[in-house]
Amino acid sequence: MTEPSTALVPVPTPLLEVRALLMRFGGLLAVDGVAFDVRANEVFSIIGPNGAGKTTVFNCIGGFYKPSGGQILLAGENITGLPSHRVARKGLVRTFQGVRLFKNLTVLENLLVAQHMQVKNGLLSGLLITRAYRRAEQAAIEHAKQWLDFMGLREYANREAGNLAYGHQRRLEIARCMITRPRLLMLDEPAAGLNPQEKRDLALMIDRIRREYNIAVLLIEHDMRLVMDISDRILVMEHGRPITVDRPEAVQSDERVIKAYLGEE
Amino acid sequence: MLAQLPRALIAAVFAFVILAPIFGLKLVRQGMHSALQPHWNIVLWGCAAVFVVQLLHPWLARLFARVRLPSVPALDEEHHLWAWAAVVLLAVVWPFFGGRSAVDIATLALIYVMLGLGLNIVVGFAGLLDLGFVGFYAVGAYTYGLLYYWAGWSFWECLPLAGAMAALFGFLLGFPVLRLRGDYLAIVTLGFGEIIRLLLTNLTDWTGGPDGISGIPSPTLFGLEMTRRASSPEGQTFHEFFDMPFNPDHMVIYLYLLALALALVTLLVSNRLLRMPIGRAWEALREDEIACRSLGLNPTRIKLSAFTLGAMFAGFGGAFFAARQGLVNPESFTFIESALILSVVVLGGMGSQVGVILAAVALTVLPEVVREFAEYRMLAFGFVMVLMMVWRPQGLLPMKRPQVDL
Amino acid sequence: MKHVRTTPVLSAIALACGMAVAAPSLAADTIRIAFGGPVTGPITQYGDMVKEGIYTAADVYNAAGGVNGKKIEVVEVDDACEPKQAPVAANRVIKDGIRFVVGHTCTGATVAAAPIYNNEGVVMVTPSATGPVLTDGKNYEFIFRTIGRDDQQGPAAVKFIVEKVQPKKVAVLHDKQSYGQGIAESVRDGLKAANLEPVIFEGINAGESDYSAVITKLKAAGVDFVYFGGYHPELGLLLRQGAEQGLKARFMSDEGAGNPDINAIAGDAVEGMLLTMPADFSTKPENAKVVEAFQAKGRNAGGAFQLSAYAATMAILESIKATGSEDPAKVAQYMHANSFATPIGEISWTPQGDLKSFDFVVYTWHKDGSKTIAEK
Amino acid sequence: MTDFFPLFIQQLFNGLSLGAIYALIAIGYTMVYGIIGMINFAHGEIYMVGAYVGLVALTAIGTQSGLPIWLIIAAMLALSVTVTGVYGYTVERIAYRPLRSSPRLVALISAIGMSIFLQNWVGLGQGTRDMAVPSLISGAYTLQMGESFEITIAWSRLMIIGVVLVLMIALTLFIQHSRMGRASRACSQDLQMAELLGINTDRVISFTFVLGAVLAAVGGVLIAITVGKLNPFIGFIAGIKAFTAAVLGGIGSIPGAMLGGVLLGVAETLAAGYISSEYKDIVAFGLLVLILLFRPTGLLGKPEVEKV
Repeated sequence: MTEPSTALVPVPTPLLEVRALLMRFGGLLAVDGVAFDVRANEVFSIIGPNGAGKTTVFNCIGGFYKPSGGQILLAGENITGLPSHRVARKGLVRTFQGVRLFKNLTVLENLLVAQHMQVKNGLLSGLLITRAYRRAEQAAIEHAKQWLDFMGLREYANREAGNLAYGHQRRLEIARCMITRPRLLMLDEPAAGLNPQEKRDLALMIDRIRREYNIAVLLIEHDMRLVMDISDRILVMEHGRPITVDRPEAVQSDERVIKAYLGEE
Repeated sequence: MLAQLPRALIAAVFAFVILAPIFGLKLVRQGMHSALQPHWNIVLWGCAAVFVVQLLHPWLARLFARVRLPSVPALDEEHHLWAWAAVVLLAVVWPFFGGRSAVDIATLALIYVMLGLGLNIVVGFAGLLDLGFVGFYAVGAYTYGLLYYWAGWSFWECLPLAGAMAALFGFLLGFPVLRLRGDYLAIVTLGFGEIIRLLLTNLTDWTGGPDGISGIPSPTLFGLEMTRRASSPEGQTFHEFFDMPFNPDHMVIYLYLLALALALVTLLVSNRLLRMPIGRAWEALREDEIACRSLGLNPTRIKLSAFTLGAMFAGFGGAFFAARQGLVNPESFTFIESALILSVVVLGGMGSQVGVILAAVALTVLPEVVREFAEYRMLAFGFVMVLMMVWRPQGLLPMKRPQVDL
Repeated sequence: MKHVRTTPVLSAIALACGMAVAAPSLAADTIRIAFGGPVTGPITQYGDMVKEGIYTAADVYNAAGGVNGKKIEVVEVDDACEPKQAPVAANRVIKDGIRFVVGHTCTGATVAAAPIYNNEGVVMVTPSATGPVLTDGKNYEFIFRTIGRDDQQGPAAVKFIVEKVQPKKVAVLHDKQSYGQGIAESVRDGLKAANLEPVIFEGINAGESDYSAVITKLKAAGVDFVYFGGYHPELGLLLRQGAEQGLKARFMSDEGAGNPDINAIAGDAVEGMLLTMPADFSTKPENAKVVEAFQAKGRNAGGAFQLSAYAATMAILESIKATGSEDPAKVAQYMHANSFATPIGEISWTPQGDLKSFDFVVYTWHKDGSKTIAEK
Repeated sequence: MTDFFPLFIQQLFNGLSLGAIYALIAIGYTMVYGIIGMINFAHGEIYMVGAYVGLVALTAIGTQSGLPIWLIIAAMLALSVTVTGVYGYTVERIAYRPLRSSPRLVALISAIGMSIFLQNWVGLGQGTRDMAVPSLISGAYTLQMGESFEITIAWSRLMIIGVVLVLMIALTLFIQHSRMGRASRACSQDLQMAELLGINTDRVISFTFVLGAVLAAVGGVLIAITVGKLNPFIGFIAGIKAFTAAVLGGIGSIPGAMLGGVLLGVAETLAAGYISSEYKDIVAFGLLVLILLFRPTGLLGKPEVEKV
């Protein structure tokens, strides 16, 4: 296991800032006063027992829920309450707890749909199959091939996404996010349901993505080994409220975290 | 066998309760008062049939399960093109030999092919149930009618405009509506269809109200009118131009070929749409809207293109319908027309172009051929729609989706 | 390297359309007259009225040895009173080589079928379509009608209202359908000319069940006379709900409402209602023989369109007999040039095919279903 | 011209009696939608069947039979409720139960097919012409307000409002307190969960359809007696308007259906009274479109949060 680079990274302007996030469902206060930031090219994890509000924070950031209070800034730009497709276009994409692939489309087609914004989707050019249209289609397929090779899914390109092995489906979902050339990748429990070997590959893949495509990663994960292994910093949450934001080592030894969550390790 | 007996008995009683008041006791007018005319044989036959069917239910179910619908022969690429070429050639040559009224029925069938393919884009490709499709059909027809009535424009000048107006209506009506959930969307579009028809009826001084607009000229061939006498002194008729005796069949065949051309254009466009990025986006959206939104696709804008395209083809169909019939009035644009076009798409198989074409032809030609059963036509439509949804929701000829391969 | 793999199918657009419907054309030893109108659909009763007239005329002529030695044969062609089905029905008539049509029945379908017949040289005589839009500005040669036009029925009503009834406040309603609205508009214009401008002119939704709102509006306006253009179901409800709300106003309507069903719907409220109808020729002594022919087959001679359909068939057959040929052009020319003695009186046509004169008579309708010539 | 107030009262009363009928049918839509989230498009036709069976019963008894009026109406209601209840059960059993797990679109198309089928089924059996219903209750209670305008409250329309009020109260009590009422409320919260807890959901769903059909049948008989004209197509427009009422009140909530029905009846009648009856239907459809656009959950409906 290569030692993650822990050299002191100069404090760059934060890519994502979450200030006093509040989310209420009717009477239930799901998220209360969560605040943290994610710097460019950083791997930032959110951990906490079930029902701590982790996924709700994700959904607020991603624009699926309109937060009841607080602010979310992406590279300084306020994206609070922006609809999810506009947030995605600003380079902030996510995966889901249950893998949400287009099951009846082939693996290749899943990657083509993700490039809908880049491909020439004008009606006329498509109908007349202009040269520009063909070039854009071909470029999209080339780009997809790169990611299929990156994820080792090349041989399954023409197979329907629904028929892939679970591990491969996870990787396709991440590839589908990366193909949109994001700035921040949000992973919602990517390691769930993977065997130890697949978890190690996942850790390597996340690290490699971060370095080669210099994106930041925001992670929700229950697997402590993986979190401690690849995270630069960790936010711990309980009952919708933040307990601490710190480096993995500090979080492991923090009294409150142990009491609230880790219990006896 | 005996296990089924109680079930069969109950079913027979239910059948009696259902049949007796409606079929058993017929209300008839005798002078001032109405009386009941008993027709018990229908009721008894009905109950007996239900009893027998329920009794043999297990065998019938097994027998029925073994019925395999003839699967469609798969042809690869070149055969595919050859097949279409052969069909189109046949369709072009045929009217010169077919009887006049058969060609006329075929023209009506081709209108429904076009409308079916148009609605198929909305329902089949994008999964949006549009119950107000007849509203755009009416907009297309009235655009031609009104432009002729107020500005004297000919069919060829109005055709593109009819499509554009219908597409505009599709855009304006679609925009606020497309974020609604499936069944709400269906009911709102139904409301729009009815509102359009009611407005056409009430705005009498513009749209001619219930009389509508009549005397709409049929299309000309590069300015040559296909009528017995030219409508205006400087106009020229087709048969004078080619100095041959006036033969009314020319008009019928000309209309057929026009309808065929419009239907083919619709087919080619919708065929292309499936293979374009927009087609993939529709399919992805139908499968998982949330995943699409997380990848930056704007669902409303993507659905809107399907809605607007469908409306455009309805507009073209409407203009042609007005030209063929020479008359547009609100009577021909009721909800039942929407349900008819929907049953064409449903019967053929949502998303399957070939299925929709065959269903459109079947649903127009069959009632004409089997004239004596005309009164059972609508009853059969209703029954077929229920049967299809219960038995084969994917339709008679489900099309295998075109796949992009590496 | 992108090729698209689809599993197409050999579609059979042409084959399916190719199922040519080649009905055998009948031997030419009979004179065939087509009935165009609703055999199916929601308003078949109007189609039945026209058919009764045609079949009776055919029976009478066949009993007298047919015309020019040929028997008369009636062929029914269904259009379900839908404009969409009328062209298909018309083309079927032409394909079967039939050159004379009595029909079509509803205005919308008739307007859609007329140009096809005229273009094709088929004589069409409608006994029931009263919309002016059928013949205005069309200069057809082959299209006739043996019924008054909406704008002929309106003036008859106006004359009676202004001279005999002399109401203080009049309201004119219609059912927003081409027949009813046409007549209502001609009545409104007639009344306006006689400076008795209607206080209310409004359309109601046909097929609706609740008209209490418009009844209240009539009561509030203090209306004492209401003219309704449309068919009997709506008028029956207006009468019934009017009585229910104590609306003291006399009602008048067109012959479309002259249907015994109205008594069942409105009950006693129908007493004293006025109707403009073609003169009830069945009571005329010289029509006794014709009325017998109707009753022989259990048909009702006094209905709205029976006698006008009889007259239409008669005019065609008399013209064939007079010209000695079945050439539609000759027959049409003869019909334009002459007048015919028929059960609905002496009829002759204007160049565009409308009856030169068609007198409507005002009747009073009674709650026992009978009708008497109205005095006041 | 009469003064404004009595005219308004009369129009209000007209609207109330019309709205009461819409409410009766709307409850059928709301209950079915609440439990299986499906628009029972054929519900308007069930109402029409109820009206026809009522007329058949009335013709069988005959108006001159000397029986007291209320007994005749009771007999009509009894027969119509039974037959229409069977219709409701059978429609659900054939057209909807097999589609319970299929997409919403499929079930809706099946409902449209069933609606067209039922229209032509009755059309074939009883003919498509207008059938007249002799008026059983005549006479009205008159109230002199203002100098020339006399408000008339027809007994038949008063009967409608009375019967509908009684039914509404009975239904609300039934839903609150009976065992089946509790089961159907559980199902409308979460069908799967109810099944897990041992509720026979198929029986509850069938019961909901039958109850909806029964209420629609009462509406059908009442409209037949008051209005007096039937044809196989009256169900279509009445169905759409009742659905509008259900959505206006908040689909899924029974008090919502009652409120929505009355509001729609009054709105339509006032539009016809003060603008022109030509725009009566346009007001109804316009209202439907506006509600669905701006407040799909209706006045009393519970907002549906889309779970991601």
